[in-house]
Amino acid sequence: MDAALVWEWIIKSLILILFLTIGFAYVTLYERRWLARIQARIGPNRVGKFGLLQPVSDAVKLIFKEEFTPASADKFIFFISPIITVIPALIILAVMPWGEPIRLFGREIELLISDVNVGLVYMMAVTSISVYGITLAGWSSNNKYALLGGLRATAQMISYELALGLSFVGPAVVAGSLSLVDIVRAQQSSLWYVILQPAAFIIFFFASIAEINRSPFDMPEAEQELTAGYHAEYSGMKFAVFFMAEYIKMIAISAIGSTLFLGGFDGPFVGTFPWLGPIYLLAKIFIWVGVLIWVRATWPRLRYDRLMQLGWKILFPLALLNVMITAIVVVLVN
Amino acid sequence: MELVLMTFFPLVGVLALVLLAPHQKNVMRWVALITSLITFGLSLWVLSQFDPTKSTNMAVQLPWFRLAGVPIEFYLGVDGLSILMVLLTTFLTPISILSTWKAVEEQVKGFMIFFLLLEVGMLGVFLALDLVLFYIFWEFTLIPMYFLIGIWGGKRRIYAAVKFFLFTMAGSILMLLAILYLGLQAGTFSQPQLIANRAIYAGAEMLLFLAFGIAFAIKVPIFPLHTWLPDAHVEAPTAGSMILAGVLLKMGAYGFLRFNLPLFPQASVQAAPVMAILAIIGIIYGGAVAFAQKDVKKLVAYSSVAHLGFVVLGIFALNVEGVSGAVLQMVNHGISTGALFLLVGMIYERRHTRELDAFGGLWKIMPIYAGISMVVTLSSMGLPALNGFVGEFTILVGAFGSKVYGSPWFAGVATTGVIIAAVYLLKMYEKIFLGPVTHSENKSLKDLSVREIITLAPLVVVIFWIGIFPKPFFDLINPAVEQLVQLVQSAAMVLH
Amino acid sequence: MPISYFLAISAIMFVVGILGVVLRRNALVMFMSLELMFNAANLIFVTYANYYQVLSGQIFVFFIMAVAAAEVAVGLALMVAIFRNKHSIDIDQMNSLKG
Amino acid sequence: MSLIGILFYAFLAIIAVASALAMLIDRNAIHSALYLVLNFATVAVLYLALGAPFIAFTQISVYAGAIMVLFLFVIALLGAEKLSGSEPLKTHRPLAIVLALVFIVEIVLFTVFRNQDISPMVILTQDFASPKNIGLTMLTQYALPFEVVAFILLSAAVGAIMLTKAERSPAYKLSHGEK
Amino acid sequence: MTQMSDLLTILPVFIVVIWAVLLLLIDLWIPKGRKGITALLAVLGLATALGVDLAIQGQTSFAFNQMVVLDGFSSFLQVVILASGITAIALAYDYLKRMDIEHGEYYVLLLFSIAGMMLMTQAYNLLMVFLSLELLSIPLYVLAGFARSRTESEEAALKYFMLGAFASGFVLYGSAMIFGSTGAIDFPGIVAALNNGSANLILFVIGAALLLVGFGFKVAAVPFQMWTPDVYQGAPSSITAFMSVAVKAAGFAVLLRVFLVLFPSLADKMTPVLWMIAVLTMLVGNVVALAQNNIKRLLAYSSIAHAGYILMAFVGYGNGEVATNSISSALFYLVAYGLTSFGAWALVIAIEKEYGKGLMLEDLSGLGKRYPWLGAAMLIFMLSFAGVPLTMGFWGKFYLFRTAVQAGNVSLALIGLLTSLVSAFYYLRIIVYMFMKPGDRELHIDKWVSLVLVVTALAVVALAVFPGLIFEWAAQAVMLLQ
Repeated sequence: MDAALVWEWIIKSLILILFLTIGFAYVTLYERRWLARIQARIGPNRVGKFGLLQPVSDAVKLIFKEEFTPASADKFIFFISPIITVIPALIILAVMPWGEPIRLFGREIELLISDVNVGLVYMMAVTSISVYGITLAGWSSNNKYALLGGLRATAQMISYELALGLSFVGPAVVAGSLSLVDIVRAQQSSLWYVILQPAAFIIFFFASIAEINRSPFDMPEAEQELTAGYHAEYSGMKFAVFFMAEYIKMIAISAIGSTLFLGGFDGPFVGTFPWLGPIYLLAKIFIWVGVLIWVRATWPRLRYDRLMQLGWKILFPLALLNVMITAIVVVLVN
Repeated sequence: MELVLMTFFPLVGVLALVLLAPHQKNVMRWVALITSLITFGLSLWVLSQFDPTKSTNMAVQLPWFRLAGVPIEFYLGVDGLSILMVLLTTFLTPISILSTWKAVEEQVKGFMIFFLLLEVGMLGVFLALDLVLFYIFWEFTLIPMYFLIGIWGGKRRIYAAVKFFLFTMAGSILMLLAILYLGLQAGTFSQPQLIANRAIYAGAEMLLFLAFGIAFAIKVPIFPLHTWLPDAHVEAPTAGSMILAGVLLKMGAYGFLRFNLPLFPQASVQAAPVMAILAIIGIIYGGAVAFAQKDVKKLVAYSSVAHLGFVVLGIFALNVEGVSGAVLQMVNHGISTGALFLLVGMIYERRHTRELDAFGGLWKIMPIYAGISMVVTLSSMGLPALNGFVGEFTILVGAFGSKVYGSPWFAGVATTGVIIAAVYLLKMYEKIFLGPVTHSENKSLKDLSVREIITLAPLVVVIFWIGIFPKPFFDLINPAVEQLVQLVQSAAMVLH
Repeated sequence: MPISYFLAISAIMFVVGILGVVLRRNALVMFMSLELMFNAANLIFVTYANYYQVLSGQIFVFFIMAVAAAEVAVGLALMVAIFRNKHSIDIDQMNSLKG
Repeated sequence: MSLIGILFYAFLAIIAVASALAMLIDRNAIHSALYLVLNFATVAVLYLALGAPFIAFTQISVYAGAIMVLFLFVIALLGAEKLSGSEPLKTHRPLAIVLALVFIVEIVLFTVFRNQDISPMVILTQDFASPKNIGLTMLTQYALPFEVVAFILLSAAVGAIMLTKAERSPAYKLSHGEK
Repeated sequence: MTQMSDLLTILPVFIVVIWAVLLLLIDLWIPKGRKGITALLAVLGLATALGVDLAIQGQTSFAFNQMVVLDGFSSFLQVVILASGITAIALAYDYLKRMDIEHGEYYVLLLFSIAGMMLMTQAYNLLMVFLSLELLSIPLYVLAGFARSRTESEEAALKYFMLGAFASGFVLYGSAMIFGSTGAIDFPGIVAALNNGSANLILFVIGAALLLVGFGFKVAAVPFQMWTPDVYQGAPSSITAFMSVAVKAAGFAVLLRVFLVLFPSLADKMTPVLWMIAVLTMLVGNVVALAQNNIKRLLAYSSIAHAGYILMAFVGYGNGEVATNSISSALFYLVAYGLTSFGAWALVIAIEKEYGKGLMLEDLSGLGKRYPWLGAAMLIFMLSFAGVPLTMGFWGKFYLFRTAVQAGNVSLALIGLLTSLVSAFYYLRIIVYMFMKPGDRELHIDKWVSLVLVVTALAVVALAVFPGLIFEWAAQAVMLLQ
């Protein structure tokens, strides 16, 4: 195997992970500032310019906090649960293209880690295993609130995974490929799929929020009912890791959504100036995350049975219908 | 078509019985009686058209269906071997039904239905010339008899019924296997055709002989396969015992004649001495055990074992005297033993016991009963001028001159059986009828009613008829027997 | 790697699955062992799909997965239902059926 | 094959076998489930090596992501992980183990040593098991099985709902006029 | 591409599945307590399929790229299966109401299961074999546990599920081995690979053995029978009746086809194994049945024993001359057994008081006297089971034993005959209780159950008088086997 290629992979992976971890830190700031703005407050602005060092101070605080493990917890699983939670979030973006290939150091470098022809299936697989961390965290804490939170999360994520997966199918069918690179290219040559696949877009939007347990679908950690749900017993760095996972997932779904429906790195002049690609994508992610925060600020939490009804009785049939119609239209057009 | 009509006519009665309401008990009895009488009439009609010189009379051969290319036929026919059996069946059935007039009060409908079904089965067994058809009728007789014993029988009726069923079925298992083998080898199940194609399965003759033989031996029964018989006889209701002894046991002996001898002549010749020894053991053993019995019915039952030993001895003498004597003795035994069971049943109805010790001196109280009993007992003993003598004498003559036995000792030893029979039967007669009246309950017993006399009368008539003038019977039997014996002997000669 | 490498792994998995069904008494673990058996079969299919370079093996696996999911749905539903009645899913305690 | 490659495959084999055995032995049902997930993941890697990426990711998605999560869910829901504290070793069990060992040895012998299939696995083109190829095959040649699977899933769904649907309380039935 | 002719090949199956889906929807509008309508509609669907099946008798075709085949064999068995389905619904009609487990889904699931069985008779590809096996099994797991509030029912379902899935595992591994040895999963491909010698025979034999084990579970052959009594006892009787006939029919269908199409070359290896299995199955089923006092368990063991008899037909499958007779005797026996079995189970349903209660042998006491027609029917069924003449059961055994003798397995036929003698004993026990022991139980026999009793009893006798009809049909079915 080509050693340079291996090095290239390692460097790209490191960059992606660094991006996601730093991005996580600043998304928290972004969220707090944005929420404050919506709620007519100011938000954190004391640590550093515009509060830019606030995440650092949060991190320092969490690192130095005492970690507490419940006596009757399943120690090992309690320990690895946060890790299991964060890893899928970190690796899911491995198949996502950031831009056109660029030339650097005399090499053609693709702006993604791997272009597998089953990219979307890979994403589905990674999404589906992300539920483990939460379930196990809830179970291993040996705390009934945690357990209930974990179970709720499991049920919710499994339920919405169906709609989420089916919402992937629409763009894939239109593009005729499961590779994200191909999907972006297909959007370049036609319209963005937010226009061609509006139903899939909407389904993806809601299902993805539910999938990452964010408000208004944050049942698993509903403070009022479950005193923080599955991470009730977690503190210190372990808690921080859960937290990190949640925010990285926000970035990840924004990135996936942007790629599938908003043309990915596509944008004006991207053909002429390839370096515009990543910038466009970052901008889209930034906006998408902003919308997610906005949704959190404005919509109240759903009741649990309503949440299930929405998933099973509205989104799931709708997604099926969308797939069917899309398939028929594609066959007719071709 | 006469045969078909006769065989299945009782079904008309069954149908009529089914439609009757449960409380019309007397109507049921009459329906059953009339049906069986008409069947008897039909059998006489068959007799009138019967020509003893033909090997099969009035044959009905209809294609039924083909199984994997081999035809299974609805093939009925009557010859000298079977005509008497048919007549015996149709003759005994109305008598049996008449005997139940008072004895069966519960579930009369079921009883009569099973009885008529039994008649169909028995007639079918004697007439069938297709092996599969024969097997079907053979097995079919089990079911009504099973119920007759099991529902209307004595205290241990369930045990006896199940034992009867399983013993007979166990025997027929090997027969079925042999039938399957024959059908496969020869491509036909018809008995005459199989005889013609004997060469095909000649190699397996002995095994096939055994397979058929065990089934028939159980039914006859030949010692040591007789253990079901006392149980079944004792527990069965009177009519059941009568038919069992009178007809069902003959099915075994008839099976030997119809299938074992003509189909497997060489094996028959080879097995004859063994069969004769078993038969003689049966004669002596049956007699000895009968002597030891305290229960009259058991005594009669064991006497059957002895009597049928004579029949088997006659069959395997493989000469004309022996075989025709055996056929006649089958009829004799049917009539005499049937009558004996009937008599036992009549006394049982009155006293509800069959212990020998419970009786004594009945001669004075029930003269008619005692008189008829005397005739029947003597006939069973084989007194000259009564039917038993003719049969047993012919058999002994046959056995004496039999080439296959090769020794007069067989006949000699068997003759002691006649003496033993005289001993236990006379002992029985003495204990019941002679001497003083020892039990006060017996003093008030009533003599036979008119119905009972009518029931017994035909039997007594036949006892005398055969005893005094057996020629018409031998005329019916002999041509067929001669044919059979010739066939066996020639085959045996060829193969020797 | 030689094909037999995969076959050996698959065979061991299959046998461990059988053992799980035979030895364990917890119905859920037995069920998991069944899944292991299914997976062992899948591995053979994929291995030989590679060996013969025919796609049918992989297709078969795909269908097996769908069926496995259906079986799991029914099986787990059964276990939940039985747990409601008995508060146990120990196979050895399922003894209300006796002759 | 390079040393690294052999080590890599040996590593996978050890994990696959060890996790299967651990699943069998561990008394805690949750742990068993997790070992099984590990096993499935390992098998998925083997699929990747065998040129079946689509199957590999479906494996993760269906087995790890759906089936095993349901298992975890049910175990946690029922609290069934430690129900059978001691599983007594009955007389037939040692026998079963012995038989199984014999079977393993047999199969391993057959497959590894006596088998002519010691040919190496083929490196397939990406096109061979591409989603497009699989999809085309599945919906043309295997259209009927595809439909049958649909009915299997439907009946399973109906059945699962039937089995777990809560029986309505008598009071509810009364107030809703149900008998 | 799919064409009309493809559809025609699986038209009966198609009708049943589509009808099942429609019925699932229609059932939503049928008020609770009147689910009898669903039952009638289900029968309507099955009857339509049956009509189509009878109409296409004698046709042969392949469809869906040789996934499925239509031949005399499959249409014969489909008729058996559909008739079983209709009978099962007739038996369930009143029973479900009485046991308070009446839901429309019962009939829907039954239809799905029937569709699976029908497909199984047509499968011509290992994939189809596996899928149809699952389509038939999964609804049955649920149906076995349909009486949800009953621990017995749930336990039965769980046991059935466990063993069923275990069996599927074997089938699957076997299929994988066969794929491994030949590189094909379609029957023609496998046969071609075997014929041109490219197949790995060791793997193939292992695969064949595993398949045999898997299907052995399904048809409850010894030593894979342990689930049967528990499941038969615990499941709702209406489902047990269905399982005892239709599952066996489907299981033997696929076993026969797989053996005859794929494994003729393994005959010398398979025959001793099959011989052993058949003997064990007959022995264990009949001997253990002797000790049973619960009718459902007794019939369960008896069904095991009858599986043994049918397996007897397999023993000579490798012998070309005998093969056709083996199949048609197995088919005939299935019909005979099916009719008899349904009759017997109808009686069980009639006497079942509460769920699983009143099913001991003592509970039969006096029934023959009190209900003579019922008694007569039961007598016919028991005699037919025991193989006494003038019942279908006799001809079934007659033909089977004939086949065994023809194949040179006289010992096997002898064991079969001896075990049927043993079986006569416990069948007679039932008769003894019904007719020869006192008792006065009230039964409530609803009209559908009595209809089933009458029809099956008449058929068992009438077809015994004219067995040529079924013999010829079975023989014809085999002639058209692909």
